[in-house]
Amino acid sequence: MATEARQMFDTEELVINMGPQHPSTHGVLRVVLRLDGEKVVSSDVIIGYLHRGIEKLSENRNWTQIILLTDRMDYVAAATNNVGYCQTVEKLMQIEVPRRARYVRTALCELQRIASHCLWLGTHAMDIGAMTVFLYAFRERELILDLFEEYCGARLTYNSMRIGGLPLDIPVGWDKKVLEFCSIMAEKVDEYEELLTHNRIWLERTKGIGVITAEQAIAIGLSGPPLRGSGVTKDARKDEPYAAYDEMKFDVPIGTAGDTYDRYLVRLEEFRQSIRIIRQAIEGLPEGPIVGKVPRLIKPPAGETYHAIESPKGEIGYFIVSDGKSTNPYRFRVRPPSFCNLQALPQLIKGHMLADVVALIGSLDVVLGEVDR
Amino acid sequence: MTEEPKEPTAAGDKPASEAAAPAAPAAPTPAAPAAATPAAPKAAAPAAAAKPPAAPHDNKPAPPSGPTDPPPPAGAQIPACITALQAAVPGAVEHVSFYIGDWTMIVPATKLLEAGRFLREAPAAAFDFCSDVTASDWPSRAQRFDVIYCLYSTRLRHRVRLKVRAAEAEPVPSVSGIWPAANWLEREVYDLFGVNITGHPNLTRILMPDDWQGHPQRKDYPLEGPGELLMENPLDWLKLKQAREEAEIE
Amino acid sequence: MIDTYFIPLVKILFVLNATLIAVTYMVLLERKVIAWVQVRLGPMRVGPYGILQPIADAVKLILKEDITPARADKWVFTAAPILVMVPALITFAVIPFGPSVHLFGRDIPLYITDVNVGLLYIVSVASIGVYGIILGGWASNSKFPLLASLRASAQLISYEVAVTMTLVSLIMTAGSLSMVKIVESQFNAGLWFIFVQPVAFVLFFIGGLAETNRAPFDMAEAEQELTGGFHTEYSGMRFALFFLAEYANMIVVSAVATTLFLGGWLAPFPNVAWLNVLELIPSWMWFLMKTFAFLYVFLWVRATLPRYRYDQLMRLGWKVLIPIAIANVVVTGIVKVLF
Amino acid sequence: MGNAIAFYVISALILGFAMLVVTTKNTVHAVLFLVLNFLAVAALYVLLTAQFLAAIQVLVYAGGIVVLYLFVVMLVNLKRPPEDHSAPQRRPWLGFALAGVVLAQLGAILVWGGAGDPVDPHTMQNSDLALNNVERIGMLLYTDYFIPFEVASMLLLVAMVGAIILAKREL
Repeated sequence: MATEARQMFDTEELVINMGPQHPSTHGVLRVVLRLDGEKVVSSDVIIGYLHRGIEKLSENRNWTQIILLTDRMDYVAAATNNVGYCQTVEKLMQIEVPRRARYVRTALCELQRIASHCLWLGTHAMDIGAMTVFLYAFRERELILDLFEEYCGARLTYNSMRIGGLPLDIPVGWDKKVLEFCSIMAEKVDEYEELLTHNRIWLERTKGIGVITAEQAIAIGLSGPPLRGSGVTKDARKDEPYAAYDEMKFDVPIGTAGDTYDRYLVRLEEFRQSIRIIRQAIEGLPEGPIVGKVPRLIKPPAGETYHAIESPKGEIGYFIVSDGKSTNPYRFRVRPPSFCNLQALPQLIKGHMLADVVALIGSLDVVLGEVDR
Repeated sequence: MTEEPKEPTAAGDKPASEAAAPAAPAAPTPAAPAAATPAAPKAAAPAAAAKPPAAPHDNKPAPPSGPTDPPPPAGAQIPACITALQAAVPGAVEHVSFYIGDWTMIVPATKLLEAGRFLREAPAAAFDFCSDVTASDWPSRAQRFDVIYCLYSTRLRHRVRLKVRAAEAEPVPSVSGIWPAANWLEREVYDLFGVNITGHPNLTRILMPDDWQGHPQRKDYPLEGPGELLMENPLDWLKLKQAREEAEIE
Repeated sequence: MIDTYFIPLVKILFVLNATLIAVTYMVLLERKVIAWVQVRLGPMRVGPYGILQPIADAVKLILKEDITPARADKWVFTAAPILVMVPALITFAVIPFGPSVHLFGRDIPLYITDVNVGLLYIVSVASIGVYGIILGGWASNSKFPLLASLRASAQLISYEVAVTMTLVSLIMTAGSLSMVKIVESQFNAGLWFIFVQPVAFVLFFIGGLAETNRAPFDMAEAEQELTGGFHTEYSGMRFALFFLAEYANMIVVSAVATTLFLGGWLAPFPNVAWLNVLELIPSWMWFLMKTFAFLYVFLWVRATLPRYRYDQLMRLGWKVLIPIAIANVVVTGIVKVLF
Repeated sequence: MGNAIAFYVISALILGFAMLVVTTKNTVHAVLFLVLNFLAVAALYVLLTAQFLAAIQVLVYAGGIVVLYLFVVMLVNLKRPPEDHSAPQRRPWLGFALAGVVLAQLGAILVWGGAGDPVDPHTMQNSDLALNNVERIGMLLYTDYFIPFEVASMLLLVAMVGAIILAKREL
């Protein structure tokens, strides 16, 4: 009798379409959720709404025009994309980038990391209900955008690099402003920590949510803070140092439990490490040329290479094939960290509640411009 | 370097340029000799047969016949993982190449799964992180696609690239069993290149709309999109468009 | 004739209009308070320092088109916002704003009526408010609002139980259900009940937050998850009713809390002799100041705390609030028997 | 005089809503009419100066139980369309017969029920019962009717535990 009574109460699965137009999917991401009551039974992620065919487009652009396209992939961390692309081409053409340019590149990458993490913290906390952190995080991000505007004239799509080095030297007094920003940012991070880290409700909404073990994380291809949150020490800045990271002293924060709270702590600690790197980079800024020996018309020799750097979202890799004759790359491929991190979403949200889905999308820190390319 | 049997109609210059490449030292040389005739689009190419052979705008030199896989310089010591793989899985490694610090192995499609499993389990290799799966299209070559697997080891911190050559409809086994990360990446390769990947849990389009015709990232796919020309015949396209409008209305 | 019909009518009109104006200005106050917490200014454009913003909002909402979604249940769809707003307003009937005042040669008590089951009346009217939210979600005939209305009904019922149990212990100390008598018993006791029943106060505050779908418990209209919850499909005047009803409920909960725990219109420590200078401030002003303080805490909590997840909210309600409330009743019983 | 008119109006409302509950096609409308019916009954209690009972009626019936009915109706309503009047399993004659029997019983109580002489509402207004009916009901409940009160609470407890076992899948 009990089983028959059980059928009587079996509620039908509710299929809910979350996105592509939804306040907390950080862009045009569509998640089809099959709910049993509140619990997510299964889900599948549908992307492609923002596919602009950047890879196909760049096969018809010459090498310097592509820097613009890399800005528009992960529009929240454009400088890192630029640095990644230019370094891949420099590796193809075997150009030696002067030390001063490498130092400025390191500083810009870390500034970009702080800006991207500010946006992540603001939207992640807003999704879980704490509206105030959003405004605080964006106040700091504003300072960074001003620094970038002063350096390369734009606030979002910087076009901040050239193959072989920097487009122009840093403006006078820019480094003092960066150091001043670092001191402000240091105490602001403590302010975020005060608001959220020991907040009972925040703990309850993030501890033990979306747990992924180290093996699962590596297998599914997570990278960056989501991977380090599960305890895997993989950071391209340490494993394959590029720009001037080999001369910088910093440590890589590692989580233990692999849940949303650990990913939050890892990123919060990365704020502080980035400030540390920026200080070393700006204080130790060497004099010297800002561009290496670059031929007027860039034509890398025939060959292909894959070069990965550490973007705020994870490992961004460029696989570029040049045929040595034409001024366009023959094949331009980007390994987007958000695309690979998003792949873990169905596995993470299985068995969680609807409210956790929102927290987990924020915890993976996904930017749809990079996912859809 | 085993020579694959060439189709007779292939442009005559193929073996010549192949021979030229390996002889040259690692320093790059212009691969395609000037005499190459513009590669007429192959009959197999999806482009509408009726389309007149669109001669690429004439100043562009003929597309290269294949990726340059320079053999390792004499002095370079082949890394332990590759030698271990050659020993463990005979015939798995067709060609090893080294270029500006990256090791690449060309693996036949039949041996791909075995090689992949070995590279993941072997202590000398321990490639547990499949960072990227992508493809590149060389229309003038018989086995037109190069499916590229970029592997990384989180423990030993070294990288290697596997390459599998596949013709248009030639099956390439899916490695999502070995590295689940490859699931979406392979779906993208199928979606944008049309490589026939077999044994994939859910091989559907990922970036393009589901009812899209053709594979956009092939070299012979026009940059400005399908337009009426590419459809086998424009009537299908019109019917499709009306059907889609009705779907929106009701 | 004048006493039984005319004066209550004037009082009702006065209280109703005062509440509606207070509710619209609550909207502005909330936006300002949250803005100050978030290092920004809030609405500054309409009128000096944004004072006329509520009027602008009201006009905008009146002029906005009022859409009824296709295949929605028209009658229920229109009735839902009314069912939320009316209970919030009629609760003011029993709330005492002050003792009797001598005006135009007649003693006029500063409350509309004093029903001897005043507190029970408030709780039962609050339970009718649940219908508006449930029917609003169901009638809009779309998935997200339906899910929100299911959540809201479960949340309100479980927190209604918690709040009622908390009030039981308070009634035991006050000795009567009538609101005026509760305030008088606080006067006789010489202490506000917040000091006598601190646990009940905290439970009532948390229960009040949950009853009005506010701050950490605003599951029903969690924008991030349910895209606006039960009033997603509403627009124009009907949305305004839902929106204002939420603030009216907030004022009701604050007013009830002030009457029960902060001694209604009494000055702090009423019969301590040397504190009589506080009597200069008229009694109803004390009531308004205390209610405003309570409302400020509502807004303050909303600005800082993140949101609970739905099942954590239910667990808190059933496994934490209700047991503590019952324990509090038992303790109050023992204390009353011994002393 | 006012009370008499009020009484008739309210009873008409109660009967009207009860009829509507049975006849409307849309189940949610039926539940809503049930709520209005309970509110009208509460109004009747107020008329009889039993404010405590009226408040309890609104709180328990209109505010609690019918909300749960609505909860279930909203979930059930999603799946099956309301079955039409000519559904095979309906037995109209059996229904009318039962209704007739109940009507007869009510009539009997009314005629021979030994109803006391009706108390005119005015004296009810300020009688001891009206002023503090909370205390009186409390006294009555916990002295004369204590055992039925305890039995009823046991019954409710058993019903609750049963419901939980049935509905909750993983215990």
